[in-house]
Amino acid sequence: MILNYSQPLEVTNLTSWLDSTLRGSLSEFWVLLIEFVIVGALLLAAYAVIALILIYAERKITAFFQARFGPNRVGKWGLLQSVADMIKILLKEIVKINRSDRFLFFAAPFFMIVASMLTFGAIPFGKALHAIDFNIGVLYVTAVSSLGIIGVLLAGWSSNNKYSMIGAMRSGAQFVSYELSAGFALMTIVVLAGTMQFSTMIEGQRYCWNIFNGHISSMIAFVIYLISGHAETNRGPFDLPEAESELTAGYHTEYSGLQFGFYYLAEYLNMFIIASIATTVFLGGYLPIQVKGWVDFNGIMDYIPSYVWFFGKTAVLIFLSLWVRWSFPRLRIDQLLNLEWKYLLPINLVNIVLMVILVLTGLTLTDLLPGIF
Amino acid sequence: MSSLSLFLTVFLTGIILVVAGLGIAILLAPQSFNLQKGEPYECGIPTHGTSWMQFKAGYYLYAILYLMFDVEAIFLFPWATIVRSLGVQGLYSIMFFIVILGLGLAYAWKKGVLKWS
Amino acid sequence: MRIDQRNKKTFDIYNIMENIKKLILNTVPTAVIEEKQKLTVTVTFDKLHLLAKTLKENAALPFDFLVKLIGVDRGEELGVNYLLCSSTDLSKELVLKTGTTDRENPLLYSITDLFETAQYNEREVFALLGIRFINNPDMRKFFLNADWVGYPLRKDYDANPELNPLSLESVDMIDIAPRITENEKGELVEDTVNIFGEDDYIINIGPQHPSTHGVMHFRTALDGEIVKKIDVHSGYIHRGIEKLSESLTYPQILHFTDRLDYLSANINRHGLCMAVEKAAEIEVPERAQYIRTIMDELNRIDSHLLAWACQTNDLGATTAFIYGMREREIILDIFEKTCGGRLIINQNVVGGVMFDIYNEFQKDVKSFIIYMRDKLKEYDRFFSHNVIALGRMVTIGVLSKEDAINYAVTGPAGRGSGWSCDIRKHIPYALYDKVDFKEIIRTEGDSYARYLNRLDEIEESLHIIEQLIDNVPEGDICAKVKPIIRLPEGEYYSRVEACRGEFGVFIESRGDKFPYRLKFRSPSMALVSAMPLICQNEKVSDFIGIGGSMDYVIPDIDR
Amino acid sequence: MELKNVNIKGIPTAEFNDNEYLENYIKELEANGVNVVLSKIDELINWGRSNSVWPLIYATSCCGIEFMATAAAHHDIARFGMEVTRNSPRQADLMIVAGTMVHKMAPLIKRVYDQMAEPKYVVAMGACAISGGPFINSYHVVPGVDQIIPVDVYIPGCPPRPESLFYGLMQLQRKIKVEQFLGNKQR
Amino acid sequence: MRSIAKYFSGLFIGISSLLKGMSVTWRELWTKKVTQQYPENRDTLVISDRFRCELVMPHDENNEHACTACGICQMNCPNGTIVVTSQMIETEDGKKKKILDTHQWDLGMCTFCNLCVITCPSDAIKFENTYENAVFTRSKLVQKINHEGSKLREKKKEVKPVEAKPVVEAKPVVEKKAVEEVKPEEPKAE
Repeated sequence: MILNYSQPLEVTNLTSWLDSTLRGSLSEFWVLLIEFVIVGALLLAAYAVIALILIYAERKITAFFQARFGPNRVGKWGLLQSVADMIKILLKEIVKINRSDRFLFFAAPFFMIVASMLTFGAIPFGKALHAIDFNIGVLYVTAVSSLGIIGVLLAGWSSNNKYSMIGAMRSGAQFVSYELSAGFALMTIVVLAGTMQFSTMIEGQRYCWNIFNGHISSMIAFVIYLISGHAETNRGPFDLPEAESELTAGYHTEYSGLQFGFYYLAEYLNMFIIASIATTVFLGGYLPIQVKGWVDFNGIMDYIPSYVWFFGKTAVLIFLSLWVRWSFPRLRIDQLLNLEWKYLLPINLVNIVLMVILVLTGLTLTDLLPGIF
Repeated sequence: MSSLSLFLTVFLTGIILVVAGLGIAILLAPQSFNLQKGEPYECGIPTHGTSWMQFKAGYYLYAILYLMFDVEAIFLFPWATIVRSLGVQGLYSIMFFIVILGLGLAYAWKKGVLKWS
Repeated sequence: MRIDQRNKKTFDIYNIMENIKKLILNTVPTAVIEEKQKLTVTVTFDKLHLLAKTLKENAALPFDFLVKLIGVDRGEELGVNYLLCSSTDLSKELVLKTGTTDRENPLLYSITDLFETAQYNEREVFALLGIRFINNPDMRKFFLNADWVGYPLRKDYDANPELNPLSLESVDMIDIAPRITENEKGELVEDTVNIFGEDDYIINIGPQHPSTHGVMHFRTALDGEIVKKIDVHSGYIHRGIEKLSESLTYPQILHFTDRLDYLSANINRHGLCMAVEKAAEIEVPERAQYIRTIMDELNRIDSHLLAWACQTNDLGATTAFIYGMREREIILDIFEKTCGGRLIINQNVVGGVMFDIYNEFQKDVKSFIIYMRDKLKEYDRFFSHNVIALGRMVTIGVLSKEDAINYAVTGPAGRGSGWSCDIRKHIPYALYDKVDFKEIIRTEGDSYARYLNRLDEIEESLHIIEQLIDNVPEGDICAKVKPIIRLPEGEYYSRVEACRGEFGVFIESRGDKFPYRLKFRSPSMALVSAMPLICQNEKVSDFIGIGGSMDYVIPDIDR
Repeated sequence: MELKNVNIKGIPTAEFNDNEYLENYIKELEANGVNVVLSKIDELINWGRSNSVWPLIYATSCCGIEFMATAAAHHDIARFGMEVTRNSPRQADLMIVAGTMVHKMAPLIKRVYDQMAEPKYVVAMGACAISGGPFINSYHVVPGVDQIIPVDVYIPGCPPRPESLFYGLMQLQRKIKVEQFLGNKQR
Repeated sequence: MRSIAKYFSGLFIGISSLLKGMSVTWRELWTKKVTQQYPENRDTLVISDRFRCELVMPHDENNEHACTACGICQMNCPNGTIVVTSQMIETEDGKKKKILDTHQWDLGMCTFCNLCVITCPSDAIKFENTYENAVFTRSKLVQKINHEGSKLREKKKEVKPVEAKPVVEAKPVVEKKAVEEVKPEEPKAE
């Protein structure tokens, strides 16, 4: 409780106050219902706002990488650019495609959005800003995020368009590959942390983030996770299903208006999700930088709200992802599979064993230097 | 608040987002009709046949390998959570498992399965 | 010493050409040999194939490079001129002429089995003049739709728009090609071939596609990700420049050349100006030659930069694309200040150049050279050794030297296959015999060789400009030219090294101020004709990447 | 709504060409009686639409290269929020016809235009697209793309320099801004 | 063993090449941007004087131009962009004289090849670099470039031309005198 007062900007205060007031006047059922609605509304808002910010940020950062300015005519520094885009895309005609598989064509965006939303809900944005906290959190995230690929596959298949079809087939190849690496990389950290629940995992990193705790092994896992996560989002050098210069627009060639908008949205959200899972698992999530024994320093760090820490770390990873994306040419399908099966997967397998050895022989930093970490 | 009901909340939120968005779009967006609009886009040329033809996916062997490893991953996750408490015993028992799979991958590699054809 | 050598060389050429004459007369005793601007041999149509074959297989000096194939309506006769030259020495040229007087159903023998590059050229001649070629495996019209009425390049073509009304209706593509073959008994058989198999997975790449570099249409049969067969369709920007030119004066025609291959606008224009100047015997002032050469090389850098940018973009690296375009903008600025145009610069005119260089030209160009050298190093770090890029270029789309000659692939692509085919070295024009530069040749023949060739050629061009920029002499920028240029009767050829390879101009004049027949040899046509060969069994992504490395410009092909 | 309220950053309304066209357009709308509330919402929607015009480049020749220069760093079409070039007509708002249209191409451009999702606009870039340009007398050239599809803005030049293209695109933004969106299902 | 060494060296060379590429983009991130912001920089934007965007007929303060309505520009135009209409009037001293009625020029068709300007015997027309020409209606592009009520400048004024040559350093390629001589026999080129 004392901690809470020292952090006036945390939302924990707000939620506990809200909960107690509601419980004071309403029955259990209504309290839950209202709280669920609030959770849903907040998620929805966060989802949309984050996507808009990301779209703006990507366009701006891309521009800076490419020696230009990017959007700067709508609002100050072009800040409202993605709002304009949203209005436009919301009011664009949705074209009905002949000879497509109507049901799947319609359902594919649902998969895309729902999958990213479910993963999004499991992300701990800050203290008490955490909707779903399963005890099998890591496994859940791996499972649910892979649903998004089904959206891509279905979209490509149902459009009855050859570009889309090739795009879908490529996304299949990509899916069977990078799903594994991402899972194994997370598993390496599960070995280290000994839990799959995000909240426990974060608490365990209070003085030593996992990426430092497991040093070599963690670093390797971190890089592999970033690569394969990047690949899973169909972005950057891994945008084969979309492949603008080859397949015109890839799997979403036939999607127009908001249906396309959902793909556009989900692409950015997935990028955010990958970055935030990496933050949570490797970089201590929403925890501030803390050093054992430095009470004053820790106190100051605590003053910065937890969600600021979380978004800060995530932003760094997103920047990294953009940097990679705008530096490299696209991989070819066999290069993509080679990278996974000849490099990432074998390294990953060795890495897990290495991590187990580190953990069992007490070579992790927390075991080696318990006084400092 | 149980996890399951929260899960459902999030799930419904996703559905609502899509449904509401599409609803607004369908209600407000202008529409036009012409004969060519619904045809597949293929660089402006009428497409040849249907695209649902037999399609050679060159990566089916990868898919089989993927199945193998994905099943392994399911076994490994529970093990990974309690590896500390299992101790060296746990490492030995699962090493056997990993090594066999690793050998499988090495064999496939050697056989040239990991070469796109 | 030097003079002696030159004399010896001319003597050798004389000797060799005498031998060739003997060879021709031995093979076809009825051949008529004329000494015009080029050695011209006229034969009847049934002897042409034999003669071409003999010339190609002549071991001492094989005439194995079909530069261009020109269909001409000679009035009574519909004829074809073949400009052949030797791949070992491009300055040894020979024109074969043949024709048929049957205007209703003109038939000639195809030489596609000897020169692969002839296939598309013969189809073009069929579309524009109506001559069908026996033994050509695919006798569809190349530029025009199959139902086009009339043959535009014939002098009696009826241009009434009602015959060929504008149709907006999409029609399905028909993949059946008619052909005429001669069987063993010497009978002509007309039949059709199916281009694709029954259940091929056919996908259209182009015309409205981000990376076909314009409106090329590749009808591609896929086997999964692998390209099985490509069928090239063209004519989506066929503007009939050659027909239009027949009713325009020479200065007026000049503005078309800029719009052929708009990326080597200045060089194309240089080519046509040279042809006219040669025919009208106009001496170009020294200063104009300097300006022309410098502008040509700037144009080459501009084009290669764009080619580099587009190739990287085709491989998926958008940032590299933007960098390339950024450097290009400086050249465009120089163009703009000199000629008042960015892309279409209208600089060369018959007799010299239209605009003199501006005061700060030298300063601007020199600072650009320094800047560009620095950027070339950056490109090298950024893209040339990138492991992904290497995987997508090395050993991809290999074009052997024999194929390069057979398909007449010139320019950086031909030189990437180990074929020395730089016109600037073989038949120097303007100031290229006075400057020192290397012909960049690589033997690998893959996408990467073509890629590196372009970057190296930028460096060579910078080197050429460096030698010229400080020595631009004072004087006129344009010779005195009669306001109405009439070329004496005859056939005139000129060849220049454009950014994509050899650009050729053929003018047949009948003493009028309009050309009787004007034909451009487009380097891009040869590049595209080689695409089905080198893309076979490559993946779709590589097909796009190879297209980027070949760097064709479609309006150049379609004309 | 009045024309003087249609602002484009950087250029005063009075300095634009062809203001009469927009004035006539507004007059026509007012004659139909426009709801005040709806027109306010319309203004917001049109603000969004005009600032997020995603082009499909129907580039056939030289003008396409000039568009590429426009998209590159020195001119940067991204400043207008238009760098999101869509290669699929389903997702594009604007078709920039850059280059000559010939008979063989005419059915294709019509088809691609037909497949675009509403609301859609067409810009004719360069002399060839406007009128056939240098090749107007040719047997195979369509004299102007407006013979095939309706054109909203004509940008003359051969090819137009990037600033000219920007100017044309701003003209299009102005046109979008005065349009009535709600209650106008068929364009 | 060699294949294993190759495997690892390949891995490291690959990674280092990727990092090198990223270092280039990183440096570009901080370099000065080359973008010029067009509508905002309208006042400072310099377009080369020689840039050809619009054909104009310079008129002096008395609303006089130098066009003699000879029609050479129309003849030289490759695609018929220029249409010169003239009328015959009688001057005070009773001579018949051809004067310019309209000089119509189609901006939407012009290819800016500069032939009209360099062949004009009286320097009556020139290209200007005004690039803001986009319109909504096609017919607006067909312009009459001589002003309303303008007339031909008197000969004696021509000794000192009011207007400078369109392009300062550019020299006319075709001798103007020669053009005038051959003028009568020139048929219309189409």
